[in-house]
Amino acid sequence: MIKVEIVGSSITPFDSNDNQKEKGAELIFNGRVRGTEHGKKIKMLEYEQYEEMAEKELRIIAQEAQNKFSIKDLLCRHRIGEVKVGETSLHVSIWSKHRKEGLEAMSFFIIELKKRVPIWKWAILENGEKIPSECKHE
Amino acid sequence: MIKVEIVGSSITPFDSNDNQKEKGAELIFNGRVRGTEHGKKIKMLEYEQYEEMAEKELRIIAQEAQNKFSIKDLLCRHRIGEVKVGETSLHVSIWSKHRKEGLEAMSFFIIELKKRVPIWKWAILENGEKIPSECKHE
Amino acid sequence: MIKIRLKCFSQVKYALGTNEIIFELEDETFTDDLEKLVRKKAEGKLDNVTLSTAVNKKYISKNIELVDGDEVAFIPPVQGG
Amino acid sequence: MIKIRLKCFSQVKYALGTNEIIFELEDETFTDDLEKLVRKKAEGKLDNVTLSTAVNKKYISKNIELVDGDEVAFIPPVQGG
Repeated sequence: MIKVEIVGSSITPFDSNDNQKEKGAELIFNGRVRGTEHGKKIKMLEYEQYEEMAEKELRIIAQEAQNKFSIKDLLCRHRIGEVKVGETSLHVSIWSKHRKEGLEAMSFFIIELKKRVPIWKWAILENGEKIPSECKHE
Repeated sequence: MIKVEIVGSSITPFDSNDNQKEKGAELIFNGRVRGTEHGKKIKMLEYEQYEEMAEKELRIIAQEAQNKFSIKDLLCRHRIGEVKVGETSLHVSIWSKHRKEGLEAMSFFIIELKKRVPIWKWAILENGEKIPSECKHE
Repeated sequence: MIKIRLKCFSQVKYALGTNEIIFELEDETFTDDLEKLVRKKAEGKLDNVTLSTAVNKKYISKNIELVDGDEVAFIPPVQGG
Repeated sequence: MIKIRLKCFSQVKYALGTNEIIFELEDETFTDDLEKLVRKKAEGKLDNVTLSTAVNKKYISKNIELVDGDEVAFIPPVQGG
Protein backbone atom coordinates (compact mmCIF):
# COMPACT_ATOMS: atom_id res chain seq x y z
CA MET A 1 0.00 0.00 0.00
CA ILE A 2 1.12 3.52 -0.75
CA LYS A 3 -0.28 6.57 1.00
CA VAL A 4 1.12 10.07 0.75
CA GLU A 5 -0.45 13.12 2.29
CA ILE A 6 0.42 16.78 2.54
CA VAL A 7 -1.08 18.12 5.74
CA GLY A 8 -1.57 21.63 7.08
CA SER A 9 -1.45 20.90 10.82
CA SER A 10 0.33 18.64 13.34
CA ILE A 11 1.23 15.26 11.89
CA THR A 12 -0.52 12.28 13.42
CA PRO A 13 1.78 9.23 13.17
CA PHE A 14 0.51 6.26 11.21
CA ASP A 15 -0.88 3.33 13.15
CA SER A 16 1.90 0.99 14.24
CA ASN A 17 0.16 -2.35 14.06
CA ASP A 18 0.88 -5.38 11.93
CA ASN A 19 -2.51 -6.71 10.98
CA GLN A 20 -1.21 -9.05 8.34
CA LYS A 21 1.41 -10.71 10.58
CA GLU A 22 3.82 -11.05 7.68
CA LYS A 23 5.44 -7.62 7.64
CA GLY A 24 8.22 -8.27 10.13
CA ALA A 25 9.96 -4.91 9.91
CA GLU A 26 8.54 -1.46 10.52
CA LEU A 27 10.78 1.54 10.05
CA ILE A 28 9.62 5.01 11.02
CA PHE A 29 11.31 8.31 10.28
CA ASN A 30 10.39 11.58 11.93
CA GLY A 31 12.11 14.70 10.65
CA ARG A 32 11.83 17.62 13.01
CA VAL A 33 12.51 21.32 12.73
CA ARG A 34 15.78 22.21 14.43
CA GLY A 35 16.37 25.48 16.25
CA THR A 36 18.85 26.83 13.71
CA GLU A 37 18.90 27.15 9.92
CA HIS A 38 22.30 27.79 8.34
CA GLY A 39 23.61 29.04 11.65
CA LYS A 40 20.72 31.48 12.24
CA LYS A 41 18.40 31.04 15.21
CA ILE A 42 14.82 30.60 14.03
CA LYS A 43 11.38 30.67 15.64
CA MET A 44 9.79 28.35 13.12
CA LEU A 45 9.86 27.30 9.51
CA GLU A 46 7.13 27.88 7.01
CA TYR A 47 6.88 25.17 4.37
CA GLU A 48 5.60 26.22 0.97
CA GLN A 49 4.48 23.69 -1.63
CA TYR A 50 3.64 23.64 -5.30
CA GLU A 51 0.09 22.48 -4.81
CA GLU A 52 -0.86 19.17 -6.51
CA MET A 53 2.64 18.78 -7.96
CA ALA A 54 4.22 18.16 -4.53
CA GLU A 55 1.83 15.35 -3.70
CA LYS A 56 2.13 13.90 -7.19
CA GLU A 57 5.93 13.82 -6.99
CA LEU A 58 5.78 12.23 -3.53
CA ARG A 59 3.55 9.50 -4.90
CA ILE A 60 5.85 8.87 -7.87
CA ILE A 61 8.85 8.49 -5.56
CA ALA A 62 6.96 6.20 -3.17
CA GLN A 63 6.01 4.01 -6.13
CA GLU A 64 9.63 3.91 -7.31
CA ALA A 65 10.76 2.90 -3.81
CA GLN A 66 8.19 0.13 -3.68
CA ASN A 67 9.21 -1.27 -7.07
CA LYS A 68 12.93 -1.00 -6.38
CA PHE A 69 13.08 -2.53 -2.89
CA SER A 70 9.99 -4.77 -2.75
CA ILE A 71 8.67 -3.22 0.42
CA LYS A 72 5.04 -3.81 1.36
CA ASP A 73 3.85 -0.37 2.47
CA LEU A 74 5.13 3.17 2.30
CA LEU A 75 3.17 5.79 4.18
CA CYS A 76 4.21 9.43 4.22
CA ARG A 77 2.89 12.64 5.70
CA HIS A 78 4.60 15.94 4.90
CA ARG A 79 3.56 19.06 6.68
CA ILE A 80 3.23 22.48 5.08
CA GLY A 81 2.59 25.90 6.58
CA GLU A 82 4.15 27.05 9.85
CA VAL A 83 6.03 24.38 11.79
CA LYS A 84 7.52 25.30 15.16
CA VAL A 85 10.98 24.25 16.26
CA GLY A 86 10.83 20.67 17.61
CA GLU A 87 7.72 19.71 15.63
CA THR A 88 7.64 17.02 12.95
CA SER A 89 7.68 18.16 9.34
CA LEU A 90 8.10 14.72 7.73
CA HIS A 91 6.79 11.35 8.89
CA VAL A 92 7.52 8.21 6.90
CA SER A 93 6.58 4.66 7.81
CA ILE A 94 7.82 1.70 5.78
CA TRP A 95 6.73 -1.90 6.26
CA SER A 96 8.67 -4.78 4.81
CA LYS A 97 9.38 -8.41 5.40
CA HIS A 98 12.98 -7.78 6.43
CA ARG A 99 14.73 -4.70 7.78
CA LYS A 100 17.30 -4.46 4.97
CA GLU A 101 14.92 -3.48 2.18
CA GLY A 102 13.13 -1.14 4.59
CA LEU A 103 16.32 0.75 5.41
CA GLU A 104 17.33 0.98 1.76
CA ALA A 105 13.86 2.15 0.74
CA MET A 106 13.80 4.78 3.50
CA SER A 107 17.16 6.14 2.44
CA PHE A 108 16.15 6.23 -1.24
CA PHE A 109 12.76 7.80 -0.52
CA ILE A 110 14.11 10.67 1.56
CA ILE A 111 17.05 11.37 -0.79
CA GLU A 112 14.70 11.58 -3.79
CA LEU A 113 12.15 13.62 -1.84
CA LYS A 114 14.84 16.16 -1.03
CA LYS A 115 15.86 16.29 -4.70
CA ARG A 116 12.52 16.42 -6.43
CA VAL A 117 9.46 17.27 -4.36
CA PRO A 118 8.54 20.94 -4.86
CA ILE A 119 8.44 22.01 -1.23
CA TRP A 120 10.45 24.91 0.19
CA LYS A 121 11.31 26.28 3.58
CA TRP A 122 11.00 29.87 4.69
CA ALA A 123 12.79 30.75 7.88
CA ILE A 124 10.86 32.84 10.37
CA LEU A 125 13.59 34.58 12.35
CA GLU A 126 13.31 35.57 15.98
CA ASN A 127 12.56 39.17 14.94
CA GLY A 128 9.63 37.92 12.85
CA GLU A 129 11.29 38.44 9.48
CA LYS A 130 10.50 35.79 6.83
CA ILE A 131 13.15 34.80 4.27
CA PRO A 132 13.65 31.87 1.89
CA SER A 133 15.73 29.45 3.89
CA GLU A 134 18.72 29.13 1.53
CA CYS A 135 18.73 32.75 0.49
CA LYS A 136 21.47 34.89 1.91
CA HIS A 137 19.65 37.90 3.19
CA GLU A 138 21.42 41.18 2.60
CA MET B 1 22.48 8.93 25.62
CA ILE B 2 22.52 5.16 25.41
CA LYS B 3 19.85 2.96 26.92
CA VAL B 4 19.47 -0.78 26.34
CA GLU B 5 16.97 -2.98 28.08
CA ILE B 6 15.99 -6.61 27.92
CA VAL B 7 12.35 -6.88 28.86
CA GLY B 8 10.11 -9.82 29.71
CA SER B 9 6.76 -8.42 28.60
CA SER B 10 5.23 -6.21 25.86
CA ILE B 11 7.62 -3.53 24.68
CA THR B 12 6.58 0.05 25.38
CA PRO B 13 7.99 2.32 22.66
CA PHE B 14 10.36 5.06 23.74
CA ASP B 15 8.98 8.57 24.01
CA SER B 16 9.00 10.34 20.66
CA ASN B 17 9.70 13.91 21.72
CA ASP B 18 12.59 16.18 20.95
CA ASN B 19 13.24 18.10 24.13
CA GLN B 20 16.57 19.45 23.02
CA LYS B 21 15.29 20.84 19.68
CA GLU B 22 18.58 20.00 18.01
CA LYS B 23 18.07 16.34 17.13
CA GLY B 24 16.37 16.76 13.79
CA ALA B 25 16.06 13.10 12.83
CA GLU B 26 14.37 10.30 14.72
CA LEU B 27 14.49 6.81 13.29
CA ILE B 28 12.50 4.00 14.85
CA PHE B 29 12.72 0.30 14.07
CA ASN B 30 10.15 -2.25 15.21
CA GLY B 31 10.93 -5.89 14.49
CA ARG B 32 7.91 -8.13 14.79
CA VAL B 33 7.38 -11.87 14.94
CA ARG B 34 6.16 -13.19 11.61
CA GLY B 35 3.74 -16.06 11.25
CA THR B 36 6.28 -18.45 9.75
CA GLU B 37 9.81 -19.52 10.67
CA HIS B 38 11.80 -21.30 7.95
CA GLY B 39 8.59 -22.14 6.17
CA LYS B 40 6.87 -23.62 9.25
CA LYS B 41 3.74 -22.02 10.67
CA ILE B 42 4.28 -20.96 14.25
CA LYS B 43 2.11 -19.85 17.16
CA MET B 44 4.79 -17.78 18.81
CA LEU B 45 8.50 -17.52 19.38
CA GLU B 46 10.23 -17.91 22.68
CA TYR B 47 13.36 -15.79 23.01
CA GLU B 48 16.11 -17.14 25.24
CA GLN B 49 19.00 -14.99 26.42
CA TYR B 50 22.33 -15.47 28.05
CA GLU B 51 21.51 -13.39 31.10
CA GLU B 52 23.76 -10.36 31.75
CA MET B 53 25.89 -11.12 28.69
CA ALA B 54 23.07 -10.26 26.25
CA GLU B 55 22.52 -6.82 27.77
CA LYS B 56 26.27 -6.20 28.04
CA GLU B 57 26.79 -7.02 24.35
CA LEU B 58 23.86 -4.81 23.35
CA ARG B 59 25.43 -1.93 25.26
CA ILE B 60 28.84 -2.49 23.64
CA ILE B 61 27.28 -2.41 20.16
CA ALA B 62 25.23 0.71 20.96
CA GLN B 63 28.41 2.41 22.13
CA GLU B 64 30.21 1.38 18.94
CA ALA B 65 27.35 2.76 16.85
CA GLN B 66 27.43 6.05 18.71
CA ASN B 67 31.19 6.45 18.26
CA LYS B 68 31.16 5.40 14.62
CA PHE B 69 28.25 7.51 13.35
CA SER B 70 28.09 10.45 15.79
CA ILE B 71 24.45 9.95 16.62
CA LYS B 72 23.03 11.58 19.73
CA ASP B 73 20.92 8.82 21.29
CA LEU B 74 20.44 5.10 20.80
CA LEU B 75 17.64 3.49 22.75
CA CYS B 76 16.90 -0.23 22.46
CA ARG B 77 14.45 -2.66 24.00
CA HIS B 78 14.71 -6.37 23.21
CA ARG B 79 12.06 -8.71 24.43
CA ILE B 80 12.68 -12.21 25.78
CA GLY B 81 10.31 -15.00 26.71
CA GLU B 82 7.20 -15.83 24.69
CA VAL B 83 6.35 -13.37 21.93
CA LYS B 84 3.20 -13.94 19.90
CA VAL B 85 3.03 -13.56 16.14
CA GLY B 86 2.60 -9.86 15.27
CA GLU B 87 4.15 -8.60 18.50
CA THR B 88 7.35 -6.53 18.66
CA SER B 89 10.52 -8.34 19.71
CA LEU B 90 12.97 -5.50 19.00
CA HIS B 91 12.45 -1.75 19.30
CA VAL B 92 15.26 0.66 18.45
CA SER B 93 15.10 4.44 18.43
CA ILE B 94 17.98 6.53 17.14
CA TRP B 95 18.22 10.32 17.37
CA SER B 96 20.66 12.28 15.29
CA LYS B 97 21.12 15.68 13.75
CA HIS B 98 20.64 14.40 10.21
CA ARG B 99 18.94 11.33 8.84
CA LYS B 100 22.03 9.90 7.10
CA GLU B 101 23.98 8.99 10.21
CA GLY B 102 20.79 7.69 11.81
CA LEU B 103 20.12 5.29 8.94
CA GLU B 104 23.72 4.07 8.90
CA ALA B 105 23.78 3.62 12.67
CA MET B 106 20.48 1.70 12.58
CA SER B 107 21.78 -0.63 9.91
CA PHE B 108 25.06 -1.20 11.76
CA PHE B 109 23.38 -1.72 15.13
CA ILE B 110 20.94 -4.37 13.92
CA ILE B 111 23.53 -6.21 11.82
CA GLU B 112 25.91 -6.43 14.79
CA LEU B 113 23.10 -7.36 17.16
CA LYS B 114 22.19 -10.27 14.91
CA LYS B 115 25.82 -11.39 14.83
CA ARG B 116 26.82 -11.04 18.45
CA VAL B 117 24.07 -10.67 21.04
CA PRO B 118 23.49 -14.02 22.76
CA ILE B 119 19.76 -14.30 22.22
CA TRP B 120 18.07 -17.26 20.53
CA LYS B 121 14.66 -18.09 19.19
CA TRP B 122 12.67 -21.20 19.94
CA ALA B 123 9.74 -21.82 17.66
CA ILE B 124 6.48 -22.84 19.33
CA LEU B 125 4.67 -24.77 16.60
CA GLU B 126 0.93 -24.91 16.19
CA ASN B 127 0.84 -28.33 17.89
CA GLY B 128 2.61 -26.84 20.93
CA GLU B 129 6.01 -28.40 20.23
CA LYS B 130 9.05 -26.24 21.05
CA ILE B 131 12.22 -26.48 18.97
CA PRO B 132 15.31 -24.32 18.48
CA SER B 133 14.38 -22.13 15.55
CA GLU B 134 17.22 -23.06 13.16
CA CYS B 135 17.33 -26.71 14.13
CA LYS B 136 15.89 -29.13 11.64
CA HIS B 137 13.61 -31.30 13.70
CA GLU B 138 13.81 -35.03 12.89
CA MET C 1 -0.21 35.28 -28.97
CA ILE C 2 -0.29 32.76 -26.12
CA LYS C 3 -1.20 33.25 -22.48
CA ILE C 4 1.07 31.59 -19.91
CA ARG C 5 0.59 31.40 -16.15
CA LEU C 6 3.89 31.56 -14.27
CA LYS C 7 3.85 30.16 -10.72
CA CYS C 8 6.51 31.56 -8.39
CA PHE C 9 7.94 29.76 -5.37
CA SER C 10 10.63 30.33 -2.79
CA GLN C 11 13.49 32.39 -4.19
CA VAL C 12 11.62 33.13 -7.42
CA LYS C 13 8.70 34.44 -5.40
CA TYR C 14 11.10 36.40 -3.22
CA ALA C 15 12.92 37.87 -6.22
CA LEU C 16 9.79 38.82 -8.17
CA GLY C 17 7.69 39.69 -5.13
CA THR C 18 4.64 37.76 -6.32
CA ASN C 19 3.03 34.29 -6.41
CA GLU C 20 1.98 34.37 -9.99
CA ILE C 21 2.41 36.32 -13.23
CA ILE C 22 0.33 36.05 -16.38
CA PHE C 23 2.46 36.51 -19.51
CA GLU C 24 1.20 37.26 -22.98
CA LEU C 25 3.84 35.91 -25.29
CA GLU C 26 4.41 35.53 -28.98
CA ASP C 27 3.73 32.17 -30.60
CA GLU C 28 6.73 29.83 -30.68
CA THR C 29 8.03 30.95 -27.33
CA PHE C 30 10.06 28.17 -25.68
CA THR C 31 10.60 27.45 -21.99
CA ASP C 32 14.18 28.72 -22.20
CA ASP C 33 12.95 32.05 -23.61
CA LEU C 34 10.56 32.45 -20.70
CA GLU C 35 13.29 31.56 -18.21
CA LYS C 36 15.49 34.30 -19.67
CA LEU C 37 12.60 36.76 -19.34
CA VAL C 38 12.04 35.77 -15.72
CA ARG C 39 15.72 36.03 -14.84
CA LYS C 40 15.82 39.49 -16.42
CA LYS C 41 12.75 40.57 -14.45
CA ALA C 42 14.54 39.44 -11.25
CA GLU C 43 17.28 41.99 -11.89
CA GLY C 44 20.17 39.74 -10.89
CA LYS C 45 18.54 38.24 -7.82
CA LEU C 46 18.32 34.81 -9.48
CA ASP C 47 21.76 34.84 -11.06
CA ASN C 48 23.18 32.26 -8.68
CA VAL C 49 20.06 30.14 -8.49
CA THR C 50 19.71 26.91 -10.47
CA LEU C 51 16.18 26.54 -11.78
CA SER C 52 14.43 23.38 -12.95
CA THR C 53 11.45 23.71 -15.23
CA ALA C 54 7.96 22.33 -14.72
CA VAL C 55 5.24 22.65 -17.31
CA ASN C 56 1.73 21.84 -16.17
CA LYS C 57 3.07 20.44 -12.88
CA LYS C 58 5.51 18.02 -14.49
CA TYR C 59 9.27 18.32 -14.61
CA ILE C 60 10.60 18.67 -18.13
CA SER C 61 14.25 18.30 -19.04
CA LYS C 62 14.14 19.65 -22.60
CA ASN C 63 13.53 23.10 -23.97
CA ILE C 64 9.96 22.83 -25.24
CA GLU C 65 7.58 25.14 -27.04
CA LEU C 66 4.88 26.62 -24.86
CA VAL C 67 1.24 26.50 -25.86
CA ASP C 68 -1.60 28.76 -24.89
CA GLY C 69 -2.84 28.07 -21.36
CA ASP C 70 0.33 26.38 -20.09
CA GLU C 71 1.24 26.72 -16.43
CA VAL C 72 4.98 27.10 -15.97
CA ALA C 73 7.19 27.14 -12.86
CA PHE C 74 10.92 27.66 -12.62
CA ILE C 75 11.76 25.59 -9.60
CA PRO C 76 14.62 26.64 -7.33
CA PRO C 77 16.41 23.91 -5.31
CA VAL C 78 13.69 22.14 -3.31
CA GLN C 79 13.87 21.79 0.45
CA GLY C 80 11.30 19.26 1.58
CA GLY C 81 11.88 16.95 4.50
CA MET D 1 41.25 -30.22 39.63
CA ILE D 2 39.15 -27.26 38.50
CA LYS D 3 35.39 -26.77 38.63
CA ILE D 4 33.80 -25.23 35.51
CA ARG D 5 30.18 -24.18 35.03
CA LEU D 6 28.95 -24.80 31.49
CA LYS D 7 25.92 -22.77 30.43
CA CYS D 8 23.85 -24.29 27.63
CA PHE D 9 21.69 -22.34 25.21
CA SER D 10 19.59 -23.02 22.14
CA GLN D 11 20.93 -25.95 20.15
CA VAL D 12 23.48 -26.84 22.84
CA LYS D 13 20.71 -26.98 25.42
CA TYR D 14 18.58 -29.00 23.00
CA ALA D 15 21.41 -31.43 22.25
CA LEU D 16 22.45 -31.95 25.89
CA GLY D 17 18.96 -31.66 27.36
CA THR D 18 20.01 -29.30 30.14
CA ASN D 19 20.65 -25.62 31.01
CA GLU D 20 23.84 -26.15 32.88
CA ILE D 21 26.52 -28.74 33.60
CA ILE D 22 29.22 -28.58 36.28
CA PHE D 23 32.45 -30.15 35.07
CA GLU D 24 35.33 -31.26 37.28
CA LEU D 25 38.34 -31.11 35.01
CA GLU D 26 42.03 -31.59 35.27
CA ASP D 27 44.29 -28.56 35.62
CA GLU D 28 45.50 -27.10 32.36
CA THR D 29 42.29 -27.81 30.52
CA PHE D 30 41.79 -25.37 27.64
CA THR D 31 38.56 -24.09 26.12
CA ASP D 32 39.10 -26.22 23.01
CA ASP D 33 39.39 -29.35 25.17
CA LEU D 34 36.09 -28.56 26.85
CA GLU D 35 34.44 -27.89 23.48
CA LYS D 36 35.55 -31.34 22.27
CA LEU D 37 34.09 -32.88 25.42
CA VAL D 38 30.80 -31.08 24.90
CA ARG D 39 30.58 -32.06 21.25
CA LYS D 40 31.24 -35.69 22.21
CA LYS D 41 28.54 -35.57 24.87
CA ALA D 42 26.12 -34.28 22.21
CA GLU D 43 26.60 -37.52 20.23
CA GLY D 44 26.74 -35.90 16.84
CA LYS D 45 23.87 -33.47 17.38
CA LEU D 46 26.25 -30.49 17.28
CA ASP D 47 28.39 -31.69 14.35
CA ASN D 48 27.01 -29.11 11.95
CA VAL D 49 26.78 -26.30 14.46
CA THR D 50 29.41 -23.55 14.63
CA LEU D 51 30.10 -22.60 18.23
CA SER D 52 31.67 -19.39 19.54
CA THR D 53 33.22 -19.43 22.98
CA ALA D 54 32.42 -17.15 25.91
CA VAL D 55 34.30 -17.28 29.18
CA ASN D 56 32.78 -15.41 32.09
CA LYS D 57 30.26 -13.79 29.76
CA LYS D 58 32.80 -12.41 27.32
CA TYR D 59 33.55 -13.66 23.84
CA ILE D 60 37.07 -15.00 23.46
CA SER D 61 38.68 -15.73 20.13
CA LYS D 62 41.73 -17.69 21.34
CA ASN D 63 42.08 -21.10 22.94
CA ILE D 64 42.68 -20.20 26.59
CA GLU D 65 43.36 -22.16 29.73
CA LEU D 66 40.43 -22.46 32.09
CA VAL D 67 40.73 -21.63 35.75
CA ASP D 68 38.73 -22.88 38.68
CA GLY D 69 35.31 -21.22 38.89
CA ASP D 70 35.12 -20.15 35.24
CA GLU D 71 31.73 -19.99 33.57
CA VAL D 72 31.88 -21.18 29.97
CA ALA D 73 29.34 -21.14 27.15
CA PHE D 74 29.65 -22.50 23.63
CA ILE D 75 27.44 -20.16 21.75
CA PRO D 76 25.55 -21.41 18.69
CA PRO D 77 24.64 -18.86 15.98
CA VAL D 78 22.67 -16.13 17.73
CA GLN D 79 19.19 -15.11 16.61
CA GLY D 80 18.29 -11.84 18.29
CA GLY D 81 16.18 -9.20 16.61
